Amino acid sequence: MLPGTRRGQRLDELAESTPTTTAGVSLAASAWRRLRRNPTFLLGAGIIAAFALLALVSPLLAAHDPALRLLEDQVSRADNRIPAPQPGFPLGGDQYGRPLLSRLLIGSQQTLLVALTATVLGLGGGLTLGILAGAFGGWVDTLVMRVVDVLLSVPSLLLAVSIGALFQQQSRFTVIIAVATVQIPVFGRLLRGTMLAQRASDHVLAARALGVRERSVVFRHMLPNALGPVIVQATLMLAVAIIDAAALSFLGLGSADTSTPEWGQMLGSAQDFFDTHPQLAFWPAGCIIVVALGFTLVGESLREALDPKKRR
Amino acid sequence: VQSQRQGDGGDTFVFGAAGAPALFDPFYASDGETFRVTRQMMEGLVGFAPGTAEIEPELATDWESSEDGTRWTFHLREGVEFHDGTPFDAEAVCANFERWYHQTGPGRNAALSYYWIETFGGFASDERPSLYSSCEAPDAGTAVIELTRPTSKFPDALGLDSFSIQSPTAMEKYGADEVRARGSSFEYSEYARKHPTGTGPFEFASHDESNQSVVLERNEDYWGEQAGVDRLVFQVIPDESVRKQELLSGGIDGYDYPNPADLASLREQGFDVRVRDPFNILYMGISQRDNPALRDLRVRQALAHAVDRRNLVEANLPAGAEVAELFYPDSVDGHVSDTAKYPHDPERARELLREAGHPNPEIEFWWPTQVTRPYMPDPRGIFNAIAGDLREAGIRVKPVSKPWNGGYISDVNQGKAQVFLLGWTGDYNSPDNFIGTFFGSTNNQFYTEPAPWGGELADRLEAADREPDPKSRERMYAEINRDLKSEYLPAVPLAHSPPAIVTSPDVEGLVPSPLTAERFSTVRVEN
Amino acid sequence: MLRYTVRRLGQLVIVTLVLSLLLFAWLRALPGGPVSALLGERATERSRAELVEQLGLDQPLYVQYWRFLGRAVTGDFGVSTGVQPGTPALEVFLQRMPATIELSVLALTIAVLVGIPLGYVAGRRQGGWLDNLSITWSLLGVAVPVFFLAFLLKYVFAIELGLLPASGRQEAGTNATHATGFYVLDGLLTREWDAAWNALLHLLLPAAALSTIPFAVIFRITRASVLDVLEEDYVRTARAKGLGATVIRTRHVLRNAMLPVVTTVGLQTGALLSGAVLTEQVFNIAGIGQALSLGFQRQDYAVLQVVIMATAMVYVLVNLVVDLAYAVIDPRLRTR
Amino acid sequence: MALLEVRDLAVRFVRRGEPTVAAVDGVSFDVPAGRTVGLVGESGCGKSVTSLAVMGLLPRDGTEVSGSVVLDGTELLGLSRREWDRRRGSDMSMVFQDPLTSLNPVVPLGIQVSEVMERHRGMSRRAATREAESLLDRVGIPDPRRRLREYSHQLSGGMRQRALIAMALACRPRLLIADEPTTALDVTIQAQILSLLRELVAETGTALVLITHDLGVVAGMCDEVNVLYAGRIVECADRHALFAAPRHPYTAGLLESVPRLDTPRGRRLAPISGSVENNIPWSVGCAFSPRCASALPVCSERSPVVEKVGPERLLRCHNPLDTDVGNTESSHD
Amino acid sequence: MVELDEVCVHYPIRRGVVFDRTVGRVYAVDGVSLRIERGRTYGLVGESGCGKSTLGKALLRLERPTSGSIRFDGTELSGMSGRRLRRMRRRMQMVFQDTLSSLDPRQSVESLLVEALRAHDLDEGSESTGRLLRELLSAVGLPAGALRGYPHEFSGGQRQRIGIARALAVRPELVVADEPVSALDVSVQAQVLNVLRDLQERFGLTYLVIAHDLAVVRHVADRVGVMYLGVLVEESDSDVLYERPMHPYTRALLSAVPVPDPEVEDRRERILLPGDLPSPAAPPSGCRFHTRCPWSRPGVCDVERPSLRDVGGGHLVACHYAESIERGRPPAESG
Ligand SMILES: Nc1ncnc2c1ncn2[C@@H]1O[C@H](COP(=O)(O)OP(=O)(O)OP(=O)(O)O)[C@@H](O)[C@H]1O
Ligand SMILES: Nc1ncnc2c1ncn2[C@@H]1O[C@H](COP(=O)(O)OP(=O)(O)OP(=O)(O)O)[C@@H](O)[C@H]1O
Ligand SMILES: [Mg+2]
Ligand SMILES: [Mg+2]
Repeated sequence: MLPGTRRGQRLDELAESTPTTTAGVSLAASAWRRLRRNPTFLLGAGIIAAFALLALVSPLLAAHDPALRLLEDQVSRADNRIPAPQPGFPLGGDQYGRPLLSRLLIGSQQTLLVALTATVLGLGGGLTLGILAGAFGGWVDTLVMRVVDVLLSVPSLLLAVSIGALFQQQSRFTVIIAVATVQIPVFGRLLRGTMLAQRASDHVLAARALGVRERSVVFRHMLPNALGPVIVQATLMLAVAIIDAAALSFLGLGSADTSTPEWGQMLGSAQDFFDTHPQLAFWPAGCIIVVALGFTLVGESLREALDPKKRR
Repeated sequence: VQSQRQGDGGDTFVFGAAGAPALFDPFYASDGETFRVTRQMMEGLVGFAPGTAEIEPELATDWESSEDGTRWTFHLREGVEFHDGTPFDAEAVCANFERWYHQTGPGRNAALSYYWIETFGGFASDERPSLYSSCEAPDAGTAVIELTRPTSKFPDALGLDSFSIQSPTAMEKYGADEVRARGSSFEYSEYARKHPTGTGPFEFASHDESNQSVVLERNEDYWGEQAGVDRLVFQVIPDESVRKQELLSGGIDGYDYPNPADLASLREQGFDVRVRDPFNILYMGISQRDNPALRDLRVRQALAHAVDRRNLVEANLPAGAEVAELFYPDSVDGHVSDTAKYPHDPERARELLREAGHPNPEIEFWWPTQVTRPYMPDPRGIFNAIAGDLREAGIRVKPVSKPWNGGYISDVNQGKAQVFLLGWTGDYNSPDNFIGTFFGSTNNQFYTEPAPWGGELADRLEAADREPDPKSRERMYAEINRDLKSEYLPAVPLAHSPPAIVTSPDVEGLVPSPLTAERFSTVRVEN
Repeated sequence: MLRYTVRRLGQLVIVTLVLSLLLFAWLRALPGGPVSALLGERATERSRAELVEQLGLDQPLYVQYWRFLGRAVTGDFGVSTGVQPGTPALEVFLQRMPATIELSVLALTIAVLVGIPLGYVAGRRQGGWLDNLSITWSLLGVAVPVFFLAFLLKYVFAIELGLLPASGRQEAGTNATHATGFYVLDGLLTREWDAAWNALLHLLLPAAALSTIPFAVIFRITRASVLDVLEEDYVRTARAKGLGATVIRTRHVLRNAMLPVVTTVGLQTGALLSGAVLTEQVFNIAGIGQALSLGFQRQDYAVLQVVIMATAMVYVLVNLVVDLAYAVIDPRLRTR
Repeated sequence: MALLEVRDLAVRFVRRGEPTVAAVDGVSFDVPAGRTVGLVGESGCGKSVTSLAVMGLLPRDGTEVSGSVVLDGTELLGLSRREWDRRRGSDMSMVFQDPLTSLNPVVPLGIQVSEVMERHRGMSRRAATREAESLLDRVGIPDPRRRLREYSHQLSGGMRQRALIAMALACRPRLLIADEPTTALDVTIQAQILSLLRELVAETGTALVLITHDLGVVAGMCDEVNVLYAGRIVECADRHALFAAPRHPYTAGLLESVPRLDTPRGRRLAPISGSVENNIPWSVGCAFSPRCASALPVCSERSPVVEKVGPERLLRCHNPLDTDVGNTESSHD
Repeated sequence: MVELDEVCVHYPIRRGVVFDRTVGRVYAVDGVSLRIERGRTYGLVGESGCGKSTLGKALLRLERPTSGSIRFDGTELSGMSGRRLRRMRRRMQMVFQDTLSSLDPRQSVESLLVEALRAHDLDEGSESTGRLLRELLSAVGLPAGALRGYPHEFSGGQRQRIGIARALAVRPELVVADEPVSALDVSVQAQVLNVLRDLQERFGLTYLVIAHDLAVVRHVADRVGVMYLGVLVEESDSDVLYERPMHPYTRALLSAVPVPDPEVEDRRERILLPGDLPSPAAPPSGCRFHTRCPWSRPGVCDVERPSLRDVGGGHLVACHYAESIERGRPPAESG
């Protein structure tokens, strides 16, 4: 068994441990009942909501164009001068004299965009693989899962870096693709697990016995019920995506275009100033940590809430 | 074991190197990290005077050339021995020249014998003509080198580290020429990896690849002044900020190429930041290949007017950087100051563009990622600044970025980049080493082939190089420089940035070299 | 058991082959390549063409792959062009592997030594302050980018406080014997105590940074698994038998709760290798992680190929060992 | 005095943010030495909770236990954890429903059996192992020496349940509680296990509390039967009396609902209407009244109390069935 | 109406290095032949894992039989697939054991039922469909308001009624009920059994009822088959079988079922079978039952697999010594 298979099995267990079949709406309802009072969830959800809101309204909040080197005259390579906080620029500027606060604000949008797009792509790819494998089983399943296992047996960051390195031009797009590629096998394997569980479940058998068309068995009965753990995982993956994107930037594989800021990239390019101007790194890093924490909190509490063992 | 930074074992100087030395045979090397190490162990016939790019006697005490500049006689220093005890004499010198000339197989590849090919051209029985003809040893103290034509490079080029004189016995014993192509690269000889043998103030002691460090020890039998420290350690630290942190935390005594952003704070904390005289050039290259608009001189002039070089130097380059008017610094021959100037003038730039019929030309502007260079410490910052300037002049800039080794270099070298950022650090004091390399051929970064002036420029450069008389040669180069700025303008020179070298306050005697060719034998470490 | 092991090893061979093929194709698809890496910025068209021919890079891909395979079976994986130019790639890997192993083992040890007891206690005292505190810690461990944490640790402990060395594996210029390449071990074997101590000090910060992710995972799996096991019927049976607290804790709870943890520890190898890429970069440790990131930056095909393949094999092997260990502690798997 | 006396046992689950569940609500019964007492009732009526309360195995957090449980003159509720541990496994022991999950999967069977004896009888590992072997032999496990080294997954369901019984009997307890010991097993295996229990009880004189939802099992095993409904005992009688003439409508309804092998087939069953969801709280009235065919208005207004009706019979009902009603019903046709 | 002939369902056990190979089989159903008459109820009993459910699914072609033929009303089902099979499905339906998991938790009762109609184009305008649904619900004894509810909002008995309504929505002729009441409380069990019986009378349904509870099967079935390890060991009309069981396994089974009557219990003779059910992946040779049979004869029972033979009046037994056992005499040495 490959470690990929092992990792895969863990995902399978995860898939099994959340039997939406017997739970379904009631599970969702009771989960929601417990979530509403769970401080962990509330904190996480609060963070995410604030972050999402910020991302939405940031163009209004940002006082300056983040690409403009408004404070360029205060920048000096020779004296290692970087604009300090000043009226109109509460956090000062970055190493090119661009307004730090505006960059952080607009950065929230871009960060969310990268994480979300990557996760959606990963989810999409994973869904496709998972549906193929889970819905048809048999050799399709075997084939798809072997590919997934090989992908899972390469350490994730390595895979992301490898994919990122494939592109001639580094852009936000390549970061998204690299991060998404890492997620595809995870989602694929997970969804396959839940789909297979659904396939064996009585209500799917019942639909089939009724003579419902195979297509609608898969899409109306199996898929909706199989999505629960996948959605939980997706929440956690958003955190991972944000951090992975930052790691790629750190390794020099981030987007080369810095005119539209993104936190991971801001953190990556602040490396050189860590000793002398730590604020350049602290602000984006702090944002990343808080938001990643938010997604992790929500994901973990969702997972816990959906765990049937915790259900009374 | 002795953890012997200080104390009874004597003094050790630990230097943070940015990269692992590829090998210790300088002939096959072309990178600074390798030369930095071999330079401490080996010497050439001529050397560079500390702190300058001027040559001075080294293993040869003096030399003269024939009238036509093809026959060079070197009088060798007496009583010098290689580290293995082999005596240094004319035989040894000729053995080295013959070894270089008679390279076979992979040894002829530019990936290995870069400087030979650059300086001397071809090898024995090669279709490429070679500058080298023969070497004779009329007596032990005299070596005579015969060239096929005169060249401006001689004898300065012999100061290049690649042409260090190495022990013929050791080279033979450890098979110095046994390089093999293996897979996608070369495997070096045992000599190059473990037994480099020269005449310099330090001897090779060990190379610990797992700890990424090279240790040299003082050559107690050195002919000149003994080295100031017992041991010289090169610790490889690829990451620039890690080098700085190591210096701050006392792990190393000095390092090269500090981030310009750190200079001020390093100085404040009491470290010795030594800024070298600039011996490099950053230019904005222009390719004649793909974009027809760029074939128009007025468009190129507009580019030159558009860039605010003053501001670029101040905001993006380290202290001591200067705006460049020519393609090489003023310490090099043939420098003139009365060339066409292109002051920052967006208005004029727009006017020129209009005149040329390209009021808003679209131009691909290439810049590299994953790299810093002494002449280009922050490519992104430089790109951003220039791109802004160009946009201001109405040029539609289409940015293209590639990793330095991931396509940038290869594409630029094939002339694919319309406008690009690149530069050059000089090897020795000769205009040919700069503009000869840039424009001496028509099929290169600038792809001057289709330009009516491309061939002419190349021919003029070759003629100047061949001119044996220094006076008229200097005149020829001055002319070329003037025309380069006014008529050809194949690129826009931007700036000369002085690379700095930092040491802890305990380090004394380090003389920074414009060629970044410091000798550490003068260094002393205070405890 | 033996058959199982043999079968798994058979799989390993197949995986390695498939991976080598994929890698070969993928590396050749990367922009740049060894030619640029070897010739640098001063390349000319002519030297480029010569080099391509000399290295056989003009041959069709399958010919190149076939040649590569032929050499690979003799242990020749080509020569590094960027990481440690001129050194055979396999040698580069072997030289650097001990550093990464040392680092990962220490990190994993920290994670296990802290994660398991903490997870156990937190699970037994679910909802207590220790539980909440350690959950918070583990969540933060996941949310903080490893390299940022590494920076912070280095900045605080090495640069500001000067307590620990900032980078490297051993003080530069230390004159220590390196027999195995594991510096701490070397120091112990040769009785060069100060060298071992020095190497260990160098490891502390990077290992601490690297351990956060495995710690978080191990802690949470332990905790969840203890919670699960506590609710198991057989624990109730044990209590119904009136057994003492110690027996219940060790024999009935802990032994079962450890099962999922063991698998997790194997899977953490992957996370450790991922993390090592970042940590080694920050702390300048000449290990596999650094070789990888340098390899990517400098387009070092040969090294990338060996390192990625070997990494995957190590990953597979570690998990094989873990699975075998698992079978030893879980009798349900033993009979398979 | 009976060996075990349970008086007014009540168990409430109190969880923050969730309604309090009164799982067991004033249950009282006696178990004399050497006798078998059954607790029957449908799923969720509080059988297991009762038995766990008697064994002191309910989770400490979130449960409130009140009433009294007296074993051989000692009040058990309120004992320290230590003393509980000393009694459990030696004076009183328990067999659980699911033999697969009730055995530790990673500890060899031998150790799981012998550890009880090591603990309570102070035997050495060796002596305990020898004793374990003979115990396994006695509960009918073939080749016990080999089985001692095996793990639960290597045994079949019946074998596992035998092993659990062996553990429970290892220290010759005076009280054995069996919570649905055969529900997870097939009929043929169930027969094996029940006959084993019957034999052991006869041999050792252990008092047995048998918990089940299967009226048939009770009929064959118990001396006295307690019928639970929604956490309270609604009827308690000698088994002959109970099955011959159930007085509580619920008991009668249960008997009428099950198809039986010994009655003519094809007869329409007479089920109890509704399900437990229709219950009302005992505090208001009779929890069963909404489903009861013979409910009176008073049933949903006042909670019935336990009354002693006739010899050996306790009943909690406002409107019990006549003695012969049950008889006529079942001897109809 | 339904005829099974030598139906086998074998599940492959797969394992492999890269791609899985079949390394063994689970003989879940291994050569079962039976007939179900129209309008009657066939009961299938047996212990856990003996292949009852598998047989039921195979009959509905929810499981592909490994071999053998399945004829429904003269149409061969075993090779059928795709559209034709879907069409056939309208005529035969299934009721499941687990009332919660067999209903899609995300669908309301209404959409569950409508989906059944849609699948066979029986959905004719909202009005007639609405009427149809209300009729269905009242037939199974649920209020019309139940349409808007979701499965988890109902009790177990009500959910089972929903399951039955769904099966009946397409007006099937045959209903396979797999353990329809075993998950229910006894008090509710009776309600559902009554509903099943009423519906049979009303719609003239044919039932295959699968259960492990012999009393339940006896109550509902006209004809009963007893399965052991994938094969039928005895089949007969219900009355006959329970009166006069001939196969040793059936006898043991019957003697093991507890009866809620102390008088009966005290008097009963019990046949205790030794040992456990063997694994269907490695069934015993010869007579499947010989490992546990108190009357087994070495040399015969462990070698020769007894076929199902008629011992008179449509009473089929697969035992070499059925008659002598019935007469209470152990089989003679020679057989
Ligand atoms: N730990 C608990 N927390 C909250 N409620 C509980 C807990 N344990 C049991 N209950 C509730 O107490 C009631 C009685 O449960 P109990 O397990 O005693 O039923 P039972 O009669 O054993 O049923 P079954 O036949 O299903 O085993 C049920 O309604 C159940 O939901
Ligand atoms: N999909 C499957 N793959 C492999 N084996 C299976 C599969 N389904 C059932 N089996 C096996 O086939 C045998 C018969 O299973 P089946 O479900 O038909 O038994 P059953 O008589 O219905 O038992 P139960 O009373 O427990 O429902 C069992 O041993 C089971 O483990
Ligand atoms: Mg219970
Ligand atoms: Mg079944």
